[in-house]
Amino acid sequence: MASHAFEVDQTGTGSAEPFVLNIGPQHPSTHGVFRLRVVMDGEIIRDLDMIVGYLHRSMEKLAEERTYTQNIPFTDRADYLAAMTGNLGLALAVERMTGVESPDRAEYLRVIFSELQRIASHAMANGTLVSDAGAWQTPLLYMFREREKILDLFEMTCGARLTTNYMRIGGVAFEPPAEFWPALQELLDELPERTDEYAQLLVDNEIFLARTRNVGIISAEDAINASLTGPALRGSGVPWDLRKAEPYCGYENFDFDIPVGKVGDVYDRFMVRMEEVKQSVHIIRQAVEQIPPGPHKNDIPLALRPEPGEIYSRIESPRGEIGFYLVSDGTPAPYRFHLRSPALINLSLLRELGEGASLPDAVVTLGSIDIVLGEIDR
Amino acid sequence: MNLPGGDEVTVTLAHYLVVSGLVFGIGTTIALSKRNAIAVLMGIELMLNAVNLTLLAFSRFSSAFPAGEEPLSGHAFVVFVLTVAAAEAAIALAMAVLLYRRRETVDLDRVNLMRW
Amino acid sequence: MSEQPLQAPIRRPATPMLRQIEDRPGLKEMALGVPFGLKVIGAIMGLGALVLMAAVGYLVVDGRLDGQWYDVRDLGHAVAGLRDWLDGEGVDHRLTWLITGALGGLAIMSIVGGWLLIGSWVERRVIAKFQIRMGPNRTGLFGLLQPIADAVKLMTKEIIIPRGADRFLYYIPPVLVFVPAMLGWAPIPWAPNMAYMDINVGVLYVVAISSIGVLAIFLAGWSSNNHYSLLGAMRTVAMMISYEIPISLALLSVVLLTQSMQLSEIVAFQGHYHVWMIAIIPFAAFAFLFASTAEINRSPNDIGEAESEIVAGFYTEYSGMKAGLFMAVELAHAILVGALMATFFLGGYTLFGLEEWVPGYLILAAKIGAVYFLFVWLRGTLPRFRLDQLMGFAWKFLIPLGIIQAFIVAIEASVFVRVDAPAFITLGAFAVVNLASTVVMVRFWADRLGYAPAQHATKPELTNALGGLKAAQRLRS
Amino acid sequence: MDSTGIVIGFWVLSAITVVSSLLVLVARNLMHALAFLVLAFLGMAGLFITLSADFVAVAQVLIYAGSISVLMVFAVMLTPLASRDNGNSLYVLPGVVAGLGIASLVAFVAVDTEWAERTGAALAESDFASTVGEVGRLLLGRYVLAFEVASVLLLIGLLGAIVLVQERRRAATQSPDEAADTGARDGGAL
Repeated sequence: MASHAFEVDQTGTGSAEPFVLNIGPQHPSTHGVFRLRVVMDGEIIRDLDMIVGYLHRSMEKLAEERTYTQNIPFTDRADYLAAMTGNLGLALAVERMTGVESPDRAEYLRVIFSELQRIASHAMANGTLVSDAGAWQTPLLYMFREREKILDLFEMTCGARLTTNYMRIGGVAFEPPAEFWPALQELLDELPERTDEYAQLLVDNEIFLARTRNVGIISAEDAINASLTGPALRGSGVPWDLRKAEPYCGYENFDFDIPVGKVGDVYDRFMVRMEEVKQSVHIIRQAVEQIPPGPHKNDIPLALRPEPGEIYSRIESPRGEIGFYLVSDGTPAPYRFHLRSPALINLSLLRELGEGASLPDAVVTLGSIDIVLGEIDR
Repeated sequence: MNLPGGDEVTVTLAHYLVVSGLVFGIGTTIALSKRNAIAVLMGIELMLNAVNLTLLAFSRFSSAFPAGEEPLSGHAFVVFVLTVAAAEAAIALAMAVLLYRRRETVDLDRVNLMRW
Repeated sequence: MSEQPLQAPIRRPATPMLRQIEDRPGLKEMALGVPFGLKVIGAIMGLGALVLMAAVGYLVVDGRLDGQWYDVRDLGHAVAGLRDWLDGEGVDHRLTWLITGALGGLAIMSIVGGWLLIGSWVERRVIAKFQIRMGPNRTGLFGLLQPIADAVKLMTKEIIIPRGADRFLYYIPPVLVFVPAMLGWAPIPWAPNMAYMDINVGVLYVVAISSIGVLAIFLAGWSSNNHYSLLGAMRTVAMMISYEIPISLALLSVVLLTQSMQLSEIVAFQGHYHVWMIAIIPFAAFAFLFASTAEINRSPNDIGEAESEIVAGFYTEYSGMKAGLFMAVELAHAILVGALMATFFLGGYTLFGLEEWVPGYLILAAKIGAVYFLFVWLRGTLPRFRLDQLMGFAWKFLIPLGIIQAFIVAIEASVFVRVDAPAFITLGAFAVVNLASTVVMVRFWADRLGYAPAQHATKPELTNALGGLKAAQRLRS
Repeated sequence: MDSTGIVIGFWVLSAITVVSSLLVLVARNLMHALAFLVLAFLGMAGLFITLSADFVAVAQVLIYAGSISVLMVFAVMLTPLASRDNGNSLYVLPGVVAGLGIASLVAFVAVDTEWAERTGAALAESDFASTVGEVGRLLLGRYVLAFEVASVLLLIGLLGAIVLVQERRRAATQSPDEAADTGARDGGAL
């Protein structure tokens, strides 16, 4: 006879073996190779363990063997959905460490590309969130339409769509080709319309509201205590954005607002991302208008040798504060290379959010936190 | 239906009654000999089914109904039996669940106290 | 502005992918590229079809077609003719009965089987249109051979039986799950004389048959020895037995009004009064449709196999063609529900007198297609409910309101029998009363349950000020 | 009407019913026993059809195969692994004796008695006639009191099942929806 090695503790009396569900490492809604070990009581999660590390590639150790410029491709592969901001974070950190300047045009190009990357990443995050809510990928594919166009722009400029490796210490790698500008203009013209369309389709949808409102609520206090950053923090109502707090690449020259949520639920995080897309479009428009002519890159020595010392430099990635802690011992390679991963720190709150929630709610909450496993495991 | 020999083969009341008796007997055995409360319930349901079969068989075959008596009364009785069976199953299964919750067993041999 | 020339925008597609898309021939080019011979053949076939239609139309007007075996509007006549002919030839009528019965069964099986052959292609193509992509288009013409390729792939896959699975029970469900999907077709009338098994308790039969599917799903989930399967099975079973009640209540309204549990009678009622049940009892129609999507595990109620939560639900552990059967039965169920919806609420094979001209089964097929399209539309549009929301919707909303609706319809039915007024007046009055009562009771009940529709989407606040917790509190107040 | 179909149907269906009832008895796994029980119920519904009781047959499928078995499935799931065997109790021998005795007694009486039976044409008259209307008239006419009592019984059964399985201890931690669900599931299949 078949022996069943499990027991359903539907009664909750605790006498039977716990009903353990292994969500992941291969599961449609873990957004990568991420594993949740969940103890269920019927549909309710009683205990939740997060197990990460399946995608660990020892990036930080490998970085110690390479020069600073050679390390830029690693940042592509860390947050593979926002390679541009990853590149920029490292480039800025090294620039601040060595005092290398980048030309004005490069700064504007950096702003344009990192905002494009933000739009692409938010499209992915919100699309997968709605997919997690069960919308059978339709919103995901609609949002991918815009993401594809942005990736086309990336491909025109630097030849790669995902792992761009575009930002350089002292500038950017390439000047965008001639056809880039009209294509960008076209995209900017249609993006606000499109975001309104999604808002109409999803925000006025009762099922979507029922699934996301008052689900996975993070209070402002909890968000700050757990050092959340990015849309997860702003969804909880805390107006904090490094682009305003510590402006880099000339963000202080642009006029834009910080969207903040009211309740801190999944819906607010979704809406904050939606609104940030609009703000990014606004920023890109200003940047395109103001962009000065000139070189896109300063010449820097092949092997940069920063003075011995350390630096922590941070910028606002689509997922939050991505920070680089570099220690130099005067050699061309960093002595220590550490990446503060916003997704990992945002994820740390999931356990508290998940316990007591039902399984579908936990899945949607995980989707709203927007993790990228490449960045978490590094 | 005719067999090759020429004898006519039909099913009569007796056929149905025998089947009903067999199922009722099996149901009785299950109800009496099983340890598990749910299995006992299965036996009882089988017995009820056998009774239903008897009622329907009489309703169809019997010519003993006096004038004015509807032969389809058997069908109405079966409907009542079905109703009672449904209610009984719900209550009995709820009790089985409760029994497990209180005693951590549905083994009827081990439930020998006359109170909860 | 940049130094780059913006005056003459360059339209050249910049990336290889875009160039490929640009170079693809359009439909117009493809149509122009058809060889001359094919065009001639097509024209001849079109003309022939026109002539044939004219001839059939002449026969219909003439009344010469009524009741003849070659009456294509109602294949029931052909079967009756065959039976008469066989009896005339002196064939044992038991054999005749067997032959005609087998023919009907074959017909139903070929409908379902044929649908399984193209259904997944249709569904994928339609949903691809919703999702602005192409769908399967590489296997054969327009990707039509895709379902066959899928089936071959599934059949050649290794069959994995999980360790600890209950082998005896593990093998039954993929077969058992098809039983209701096939048997459910039996009482559906395709034309006045064209129902395979026009039993007089047809409505009850449909409900009873559908309840067998619950067991198949439960056994599948239980025997796989997998927690996802078990969770999916528990969800599905809980939902299916809950949603059987709204279905029964909705059908009760139909039965009360048409005074028959025979499906052909229900259709005949709608055909006779030239009215669809959905117009008279809209709430029942909605309840039936919604509960059916729950019953057959279709979006937005597909929580039994919610892929973002419990992978594939009750058939997570099935591989190869066994999983294929579970996926296929979804398609079969979808058109079965379409047929039931069409029969009960959309007038079945009738279409306001058009059934005199067009074969009834084609009308029914069109209606099934319409309902099926609605299903695909829902699937392509809506997110999924949560289990507690769905159960709450059934128990707190559909069932109480369904009971009230059935009560109102019962009064109306007794009025309908007793009052000797023209039917269009009484039925029209019923339609108005039911619509009004539906609106009133839905609003009232929603108010009582404390439900308020989200009229305005709350937008995030835009701020320019920075800050931490204090700023957050300031913003919140 | 020819009785061939009925004769064949009777023998096949009664074989299915009796054999699967026996398998319920001997199956060692409770879930297997349940599967066989459903088969026995379905066979019984088939036997009802051969008795031209269409309404009752469909009701049998609906209530027994569709609802009561699902209730049992839930009961099996809600109780622990250890109780999922179909073992025999101390009373197996008395049970077998009683079962055999009842079966043989009924069989003897059934075969031995001269029943006042309708045969031939009188029987064929009622072949596959619709019974729905007549049964309905009986239920709401002659047996209306019993019918009402049965409906009250069902209601009480529903409430009783909910009350029995309701958990008082965890009521505070459970959301109201959830509490309604657990109750609804057990009573709902009626």
